[in-house]
Formats: sequence, structure tokens, C-alpha cells
Amino acid sequence: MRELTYLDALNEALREEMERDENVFLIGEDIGSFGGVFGVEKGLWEKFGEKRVRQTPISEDAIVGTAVGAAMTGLRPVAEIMYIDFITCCMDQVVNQAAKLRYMSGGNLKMPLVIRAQGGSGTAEAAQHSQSLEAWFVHTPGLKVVMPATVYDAKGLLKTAIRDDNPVIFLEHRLLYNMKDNVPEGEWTVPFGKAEVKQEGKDITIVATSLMIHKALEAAKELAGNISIEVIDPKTLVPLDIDTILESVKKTSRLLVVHEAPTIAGVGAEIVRQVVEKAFDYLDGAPRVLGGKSIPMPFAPTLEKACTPQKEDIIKFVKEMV
Amino acid sequence: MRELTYLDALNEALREEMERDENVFLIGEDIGSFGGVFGVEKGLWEKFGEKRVRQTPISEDAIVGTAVGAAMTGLRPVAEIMYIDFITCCMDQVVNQAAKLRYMSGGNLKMPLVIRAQGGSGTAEAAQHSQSLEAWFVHTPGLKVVMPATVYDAKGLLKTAIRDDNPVIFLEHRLLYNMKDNVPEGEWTVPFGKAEVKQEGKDITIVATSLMIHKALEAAKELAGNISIEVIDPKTLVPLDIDTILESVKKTSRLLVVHEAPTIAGVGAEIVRQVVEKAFDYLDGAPRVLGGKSIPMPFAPTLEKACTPQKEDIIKFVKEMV
Amino acid sequence: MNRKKSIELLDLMYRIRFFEERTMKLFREGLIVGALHHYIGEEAIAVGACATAEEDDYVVSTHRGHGHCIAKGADLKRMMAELMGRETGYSKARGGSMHIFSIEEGLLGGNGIVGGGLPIALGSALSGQYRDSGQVTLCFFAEGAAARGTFHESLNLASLWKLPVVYICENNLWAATTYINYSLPIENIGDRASAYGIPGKVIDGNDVEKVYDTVDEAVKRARAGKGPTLIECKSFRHHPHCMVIPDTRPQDEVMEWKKKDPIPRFEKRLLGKKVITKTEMEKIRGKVNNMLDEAEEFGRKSSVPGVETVAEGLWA
Amino acid sequence: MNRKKSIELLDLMYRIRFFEERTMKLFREGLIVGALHHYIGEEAIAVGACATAEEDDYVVSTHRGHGHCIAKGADLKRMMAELMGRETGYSKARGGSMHIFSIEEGLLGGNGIVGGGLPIALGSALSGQYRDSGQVTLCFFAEGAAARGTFHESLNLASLWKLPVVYICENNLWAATTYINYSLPIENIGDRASAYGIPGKVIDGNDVEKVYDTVDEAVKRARAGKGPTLIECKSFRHHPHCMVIPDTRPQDEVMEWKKKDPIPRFEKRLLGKKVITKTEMEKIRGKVNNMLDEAEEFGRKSSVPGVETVAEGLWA
Ligand SMILES: Cc1ncc(C[n+]2csc(CCOP(=O)(O)OP(=O)(O)O)c2C)c(N)n1
Ligand SMILES: Cc1ncc(C[n+]2csc(CCOP(=O)(O)OP(=O)(O)O)c2C)c(N)n1
Ligand SMILES: [Mg+2]
Ligand SMILES: [Mg+2]
Repeated sequence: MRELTYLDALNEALREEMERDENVFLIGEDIGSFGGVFGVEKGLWEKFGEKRVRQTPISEDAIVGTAVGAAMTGLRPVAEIMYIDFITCCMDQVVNQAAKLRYMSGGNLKMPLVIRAQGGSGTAEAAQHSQSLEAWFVHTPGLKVVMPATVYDAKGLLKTAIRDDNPVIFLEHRLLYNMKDNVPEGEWTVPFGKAEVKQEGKDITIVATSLMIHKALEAAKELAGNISIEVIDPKTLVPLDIDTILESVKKTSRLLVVHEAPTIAGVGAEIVRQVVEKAFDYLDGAPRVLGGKSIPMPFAPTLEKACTPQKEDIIKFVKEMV
Repeated sequence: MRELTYLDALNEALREEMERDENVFLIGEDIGSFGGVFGVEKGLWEKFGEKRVRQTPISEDAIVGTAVGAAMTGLRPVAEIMYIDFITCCMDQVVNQAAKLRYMSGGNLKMPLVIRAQGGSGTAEAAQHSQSLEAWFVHTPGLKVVMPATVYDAKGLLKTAIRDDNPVIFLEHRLLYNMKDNVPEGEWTVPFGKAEVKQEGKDITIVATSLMIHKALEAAKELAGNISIEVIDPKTLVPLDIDTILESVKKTSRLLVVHEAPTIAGVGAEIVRQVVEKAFDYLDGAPRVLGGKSIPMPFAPTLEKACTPQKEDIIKFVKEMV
Repeated sequence: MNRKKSIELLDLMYRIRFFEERTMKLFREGLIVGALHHYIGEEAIAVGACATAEEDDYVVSTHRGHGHCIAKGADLKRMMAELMGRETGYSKARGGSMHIFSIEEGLLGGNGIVGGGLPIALGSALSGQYRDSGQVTLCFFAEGAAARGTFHESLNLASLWKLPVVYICENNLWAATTYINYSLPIENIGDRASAYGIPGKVIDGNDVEKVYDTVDEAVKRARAGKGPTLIECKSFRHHPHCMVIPDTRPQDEVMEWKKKDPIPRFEKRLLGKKVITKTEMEKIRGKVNNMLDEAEEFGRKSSVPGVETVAEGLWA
Repeated sequence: MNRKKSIELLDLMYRIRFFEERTMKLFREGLIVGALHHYIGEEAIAVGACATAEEDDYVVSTHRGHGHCIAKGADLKRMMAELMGRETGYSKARGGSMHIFSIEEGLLGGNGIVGGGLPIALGSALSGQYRDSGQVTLCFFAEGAAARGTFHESLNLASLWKLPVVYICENNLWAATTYINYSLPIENIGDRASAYGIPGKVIDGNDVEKVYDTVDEAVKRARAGKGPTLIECKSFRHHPHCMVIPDTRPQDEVMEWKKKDPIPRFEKRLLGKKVITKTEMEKIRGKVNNMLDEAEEFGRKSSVPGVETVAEGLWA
């Protein structure tokens, strides 16, 4: 075991996959000698050279388009969109091309493509740099959607994503980049579609994504002794391991979903939909979603905080629900 | 009363609003002398001239950007995106600009902007011309989202949209364009945030949007005598008239939401979320969503049909639920 | 151009023309549905351009893509079956007219999104460059697409990276019902090449040999690692935008362009140069017609895909 | 340029420079948070350009927008309060550094999306044209944005519609950590004007008078209904991309450009022409410093917005 940051873990995953398979290459802005604005690609340009670490102009459509065309023709691109907010500049390539071409070709082609981006709020960068857009991609047939919450998962899921023959939207959270954890040496992968019970409990199930896993765990810790909370990280939203969630809800009879994206029409609503459909009779009370407010993320840190679920909000919800 | 098509109704709304307010102008592709590829703008170029009916190149970012900049500075643009699928080519302008600028400006500016588009499937145009993307916009703070299902509402809601000082995503369904109905002479508007009970019933509530209202009404007709179905058209998804839905569910104890967009992370899930949160104790069974399959829309008409809710599917669901 | 090549090109032009005419007939009969954009009048571009390509070169096509597929060597049967919504079609009836893919034959698909193919062509070009395989990408798009941002991002990046791609702009003057003076503030799209520091050509797109020669030079340049070229081919479509939109173009404009029809023009040249005789020409036409009878028959006899297969082909 | 105007420009350049220096200090003190992009080194562009504008002309700005706001006449107090996240800020602390709007003063906001402002400028320009009000839009963007598709769509449409907009490209050679040779395959962005059939200029962006004269001509042209101009101003930012990214540029490049600092250069010219004395200059600097003390004080004393107000300003 050794200590790694989430950032290191991503970096290691990229390095190992590039070593393993020479068809893997990186494309994105500022990923060359600087190693990415957050440092995810640190050292890779030096190691693999310009052929495989391709720094682009500010041309998101071209970045994802290049990745799509390359993936169709035998390469395995990992594209970086610097902030998930900027994926709005290339949604056609993501949604109409990457997601659909394999099916539209009758399975004639493969699309082994990863689009990495980081998102979320918490750095006072305001509405155009603070979004969590996973619900859009979950709603779009043909995309897999991944949200690693831990150092271990960051590495293991990214490796799985790169080896997948389908387009994967890989969503990091920039507040997690410096999070450290002890993880094994050597290589590991984390499977898609397998949720993890982060903490067992019996009074209520909390399903949380990305950064919110950590807030949920803090809340669970604070309530420990009074309320026993089961915390589940789905890790991948497509495919979604609904079975693990259902199993938990059948035990606890209560469900709270926590995510940073706005509550309205977010992924939480989808999880609630599936749970009520499949475990209605097990529920002792209404499942709820604690998500962000439906407000463009304000700049001022106090307002920003007020728009995003905090540990205190989770505790409040749990107390109301149990 | 006189007979109008949905298309005529839209056309009339545009004409009347342009007559009423000279700041209203239209912008989009093929909307000049041809009057729009579906004919919504028929005759308007002749009547109002090139200044107010602005035919553009194929430049969706420029179309919506022009509308955003014009709306900020005193005009009232109505932009047409020919197929909602093409809004992927200008999501930044829609989501990061139109939706957010007013809030980001601290309320310093107004954004009286309508983006019209038509969507849905049923014409064998395949995956890039058959989407229903309303969930994305409902999930995006700052946008109003409107889906007229009738001739009357098409006109009345479009007029309301044009008079609204906020950005409105106005989603038509091309299979409705030729639908005829008897509607009054003269002008009317239809308010946002006011659902309509299209048919009263007591056994189950169906909330359906756009074209699906008509399928739901057909299903209700077919089941009449056996199962009494209440059919509700929310008309606007933002703002959503959840009260009317709740009232109905409290009466029927059962909820089915029907929409054409994929079930997964669709608007149906959101309606279910709100209903279980606010009326859990009134429910006699799990609320469900009948939406499209999570598959890029196939070209072949049989497959296309299999991906989209049909009257028979609604009947099947209702029978399972009641 | 030698005799064999010339005849091959003529043959391919017939195939496209007759294929399109056949699809019109089948559309009217209700056997083809959906969006159908015909290439009639523009055959010289696809045929001249694709004739310069090797089998493993890539073609990125458009909504008006039948011509590109046929010129690149696609099987008429499987194309027709696709348009007719049969499971034997290239895309198993998932794609239809605008989405005929055949990765093995280098066909990277049409595209329902105008300008949507331009960024994809960057990727296939990069792929060839990456493997050092010499593969070139021919990227077709039309003058309407030249107004999209993707045109700019693509040509800029292709030039920066010296990607082996040839941009072939099919300027048929109209984008749906929009005349070019509503979309282009300058004379020639080809002149935009200078904004990217690449060669730009503006040529008669109804002259198949001219297209061949110009694209050939660009392909050689691309293969030699010297980067992209932008080639604007002036042409015209004889029919309305698609089957469900009436013609809005001045009839005399249409008539003028029909006089410049690339097929009779090429026939005349070949007859004049005695490369071919009228009888030989008739024979080729007959053969192509037979091929289309077979293609139609193949489509008619093929099954529509079963509803139970609907999810097949989604995930790899 | 007359004496009064010259001094006004110098004054504005000081304001920008000192404002930026002050925000750096406040950032280090933790009183300003978030993304902070400084304009130091590029003052001549905003000041020269905005000096040609009328009060009711529009300015579309960028992520590096403080200079544009100040040059257009924004109040330093309300700007500083915005950056400090106070409710007295231009955008009531909803926007922050990248989103300072003041519709009354013609400030249509910065933009967190590179290239996101270009299409918006079409709209404000159209607005002026529509009302026949003579209002012109100055659209700022930098060389990084010139690679985005929005650049192309915007210049194309502006030219087609002869919109009253002046495109001012602030080429500071670097986009975050990306040098221009990674984004531009030609020498000058200004040369791309020909692709749109509009005038293009490439000028020294550190020469405030040159900027003034060039933009002035373009503004007059726009006001006369003759359409857009593209002006590339070569310049350099003295500091790293933003407060949280270290400098990656060769230090000798930075040193070379600091020698071309537009402020001492303009001071020297004014002193040489005896338009101003050193004492007068000192006085202006003192005044500007006082203004910034006041602005800082105003920010410090203003309240942060109450959490209960968070939804205010969303819906009209
Ligand atoms: C992004 C986008 N906008 C609009 C359309 C609708 N549309 C389909 S074809 C077409 C005209 C295309 O014109 P052009 O590029 O000149 O090609 P042509 O049909 O003339 O071959 C339009 C506007 C689309 N498919 N995609
Ligand atoms: C569409 C988009 N892509 C990427 C970014 C991240 N980003 C912010 S500023 C910047 C560099 C901008 O360079 P340039 O346009 O030259 O402006 P400068 O900072 O040099 O003034 C980048 C890449 C963004 N904000 N928007
Ligand atoms: Mg055309
Ligand atoms: Mg720059």
C-alpha cells in the first residue's frame, strides 16, 4: 500500500493504459508539457511524446470529433474536456455522433472512446464553471456514465473505461483531486455496473455520487449511534447497479439520494423512479432526493454553498425521513 | 370557431405577436420566402420583410447567440432550431448563456427569448432527427420549457412564451403539425404553469406530454367503462403545475407518466419524484413511467415504433397498474 | 486517364444516377420512407474524388451520401436494403439513407447533422497518420455546412497537425431552400483555405476528370504528409432538397444546370475521344440497370428486422 | 488625438493597471476568490478601443474582462465589490470576475466560455441595426478563441448582414499554457478577414493611439452601415493565465514584452510631446490610487449577499 491522490490515480491509470496499448492516446487542451490545468496528465507528454499526448487549440467540437473518428477506425482516444460545462460546445459530437454511431451502423463499428471532464462547484468559479451534467448523459442512449468518488475507483474505473468498447463519459470532481488514500501497488480495475456499500446501516439508505459520498459518510458518522445509515456509491450511472440499491432499500425501507446536480430532473429522480417501481411495498416512507438548487451556480461562496447539498442538509433530511 | 391546424396556430401566434410588438423578430434556417421547412413561418417573410424574418446560414450557435444578444438589448427574438436534435450544435448558447446570463448579471438584464424547435419520432428519420430532449432543459436552471399538445395550446402558449421575459424552450411535435381543431377567433393566451385535466377519471392518473396526450386519450377511450382514467397535460414542464397532478393522484391513488423521451432520467422520473415526495401516503401502488426505450431511434418504422410508447403500451401499463 | 479508368468512372456515375432514380421510384411506391436526399447532378464529384482513393482510405459522407458510398465501392444491394429498412442493409435498418456505414470498405457513414462529419474526419485522418499507414480521408460536405463552426475548427486543426485529409466541398448553390448568397459573403469557399494556410482549389464539379485530377493531387499531398487541401466543386442538384420539400429554385437556373449534366458531358467526351462506343455505353447502362433490378429485388425479398432485435447493435 | 483625450486614455490605463494590482493583493489576502484573470500588459487595447465608443455602444467581453469594463467607464467600486463577492457588486455577487454586466453602460458581460461572447455580439449588433440607433458593438476575444467554431459562424453572419460590430482580437500569444503555434497554423488572425469578405487589420496592440485610430475607423465604418471589421492586436499579458496557474512561458519572452509595456510607452510619448508633465502624471496616479483605496474600502464594507436572497435575479 502507498498513498496516492485522486489526481495521481488518474495519472497512473492513463500512464498504465498507454503503456499497455499503443492505440490509447490523449487529446485535449493544455495537456502537453503543462500536463493539464489540473495536472492529470503530468509527465505523460514527456514520456509518450506529442503523438500520443495531443494538445489542441480551444476547439471542443474538434477534440471530440477527432476522438470519435479515431475510435471508429481503431484507436482508443481519451479526450479531456477541461470543465464539463464546456461539453456544451460539442454536444453534437457527444450525443449525435459518439453515442449513436455504433447503433446507427448496425453494430458495424466500435466506439472505444473516453471523454473525461471534471465538474462540480466549490471553487467560486460561478455558473459557467460549476455544473454537474451527468443526468444529460444518463438520459442519452449509447453512453456509459462514470463518477469515481475515491482514489481507488478513480484509477480502477478509468482503466475499465479505457478498455471498454463503448463511449464513456468519465466525470471527475475537482474538489477530489487532492484527496489522498492508501491504495495497493500494481494494477487493478473496477468493474462498471457494480455499486459499493460504503457503509452498512439499517435505518435508511443513502445513495450518493462523487463528492457527495464523502458528505454522506460524514453525515452518517455524525448520526452514528442514533441513526444507522447505509451509504451506497453506484460508481457508474450507466450501467446502474440497481440491484444493490434495491437490496439495501428492502432492508432499510428508506431511500435518500444525494447529488450535487440540481434535484429537478436529476439522476436522483431516476433512482427514485426505479426504486419505487421495483420496491414500492418495501418503502416505509417517501424516498427523497437532496440535490442542488435549480439556480445557476452563484459566484459568492456563501450563495454557492447554499445551492449545493452540505453535510448539514443531509442530516436534516435524514432526521426528517427516519 | 373555425378549424385550424397546429401549424396554422403557430403561424398565427407569430403573426399576431409580430404585429403587436415590433421588437419581436424571427431567426432561423429556411424561414424566409419558403416559410420554414414545415411551413410554420409561411407568409411572414412576405408580410414583415427581411428585417424581421431573418433567414440564416446553417449556424446554430450564431442563431441562438444572435437571439441571446438581441434579447439582452431590448428585442424579443423567436429563434427556430429546425430539429431539436440540432440544438446540440449550440448548447453553450442555450445553457451557459441564455439560461444563466440574467442570474449571473444579478438581474441586471432580461432575456425575453423563445427557442422553438420540433422533435419526436415517427417519420423514419433515424436517431439524429428523432429525439425528445426536454429533460435536459428541465434540468437546466433558468429555462422555461413548454410542450403544446393541441392547436389551442400551440397558439396560446407560443404567445405567452413570446411575452415572457425569460428564455423559453418551446417544443413542438412534427406529427402534430397537421392536426386540426376548432378554435376561437381572435386572440387568446394560455398561461404557463397551469396543467389541464383533459379527461376526468378516478382509477388512475396519466400525465402525458405532447403527442402522448393523444395516445393517452385514445387509451382512455378504449378502456372507458372498465377503467376510468384521468388524463392530465402539464403543458409547461418549467414551471410545472405539480398541484393539479397531486390533486388528481390523491383522488386516483395511481400515477402513470407517459412521454416519448427515454424513460431513463426523463421528465417522468422527475414527476414521479415529486409525487412520491408529496403524496406518498395517497399512493396505492408504485407510480410508473412509460417512456421511450434507451436506444438511439432506429430508422426502420417497425423498430421505431417499438422504441416509442404506443396506445397498446399505455393500455398494458394501465391494466398492470390498476 | 486510361481507358479502363474512364469506363470505370462512367460506370460508377451510371450506378449513382440509376440508383437514385430507383430510390425515387421506390419512395413513391412507399417502399422507402424517411428522409431521402438525391445526388443526381453531382455524380462527377463523388466518382472523380473516390477514384483517387485506395480501398483502405476513408470517406466521411453527408446526408446526401449515396453517391459517396457507391463511388467508394459499396454494394448496391446492401445499400438498397438499408434504404428499404431491411435487416440485410448495411446498417441493419438502424441507420437508413443518411447512415450507411461500412468500416471495412472505409465508409464512415453519412451524417444527419450538417457539418457533423467534418470533425469526425479529423479522427480518421489522425488514425491513418498515427499508424503511418498512408490512409487518407476524403471528407465530403456541402456549401451549407461551410457556415458551421465545425468547418473552422476542423480545417484549423487539420492544418496544424498536417492531417491526411482532403476536404471536398460540394457547392450545389442551395442548402435546402436557402440560396448561397444567404450563407456565404464571398465568392468561393475554396478561397477560405488561406485562413488555414492550406491549398485551396475552386473547380468545375461537373467535370469528372477535373475532379479526379484535383483530388488526386491533394490525396498525394496528404499521403506525403503535407497536410490537407480544400477543394470546392461547383455543381448543382437536379432535384429538390429531398423528397418531401418542393423545388423552390428558379426553373431556368435548374434548366441551365441540367444542360451541364456531368454524365452526358463525360459520355460525349469519351465518345469524342473514341474511348467508348455508343453500344458499349448501352451495354454498361444495361448492366447497371440489371444490378439495380437485383438490388431492388434483394431489398424486397429481405426481411424487415424483428422487433425483438431492436437493442442489437447498441453496446459493443 | 487632443490633449484631453490623451490624458483620459492614460488615466484609464492606470485605472486598469492599478485595479488589477489591487485585485492581486486582495486575492492573496483571501478577499477575492475564484478565477481571476489579469489584463496587465494589454491595457492599450481596451482603452484604445473603448475610447472610440459612445456611451450607448455595446461591449462584449471575455474571461479577462476587467480592462474592457473599466475602459467602457464602469465604476471601480461596484466592480471591486463584485470581485469581492459583495451584494453591492455589479452582478450582486452572482457573477464574479468573469461576469460583470451593466446593461445601462453597454457592458454585456464577460464570459466564462472562451468564444462564447462572439455569437452574443451578433445579437447586440443586430439590435442596434434593427433600431437604426447607430449603436456599435465592440466584441473582444483573444487568439485562443479564434480557434472556436463560434468565431467562424459569427464573422460569417456579421459580414452577410453587415452588422455594426468590430471584432477585436487580443492576441497575447498564449491561451492558458498553450502557445499560439499550437492553435494557429498561419501568421495572423487578422488575415482571416478575407475568408469573410471584411477588412482585416493586424496592429501593435501595445500602442494605444494605433489601437484608437484603427478601431475608430472600424467603428465609423460599422456606424455607416458598412459592416464588421476584424482587428488583431498583438500584445502580451505580463502575468500567468490566472492566479492559480503558474507561469509556463519562457522568462526571456516575458521580459522582452515587459519592455514593450504599453503604459510607460504611452507616458514617454506624452512626455516627449509635452502633452503632460511628470507631476501631472503623478497626480493622476495618485488619484487613481485613491479611487482604488475607496473601491477596496467599499468592497470591504459591503455585505456579502444573504443566503435567503439566493434565488433573487433568476426569473424576470
Ligand atoms: C446542424 C444542422 N442544421 C440543420 C440541418 C437541416 N438540414 C439538413 S440538410 C440541410 C441543407 C444542407 O445544405 P448543404 O450543406 O448545402 O448540403 P446539400 O443538401 O446542398 O447537399 C439542412 C439545413 C441539419 N441536418 N443539421
Ligand atoms: C470553451 C472553453 N474551452 C476552454 C476553456 C478554458 N479556458 C479558459 S481561458 C482559456 C485560455 C483562453 O485563451 P485566449 O482566448 O487566448 O485568452 P487569454 O486568456 O489569452 O486572454 C481556456 C482554455 C473555456 N473557458 N471555455
Ligand atoms: Mg448545398
Ligand atoms: Mg491568449
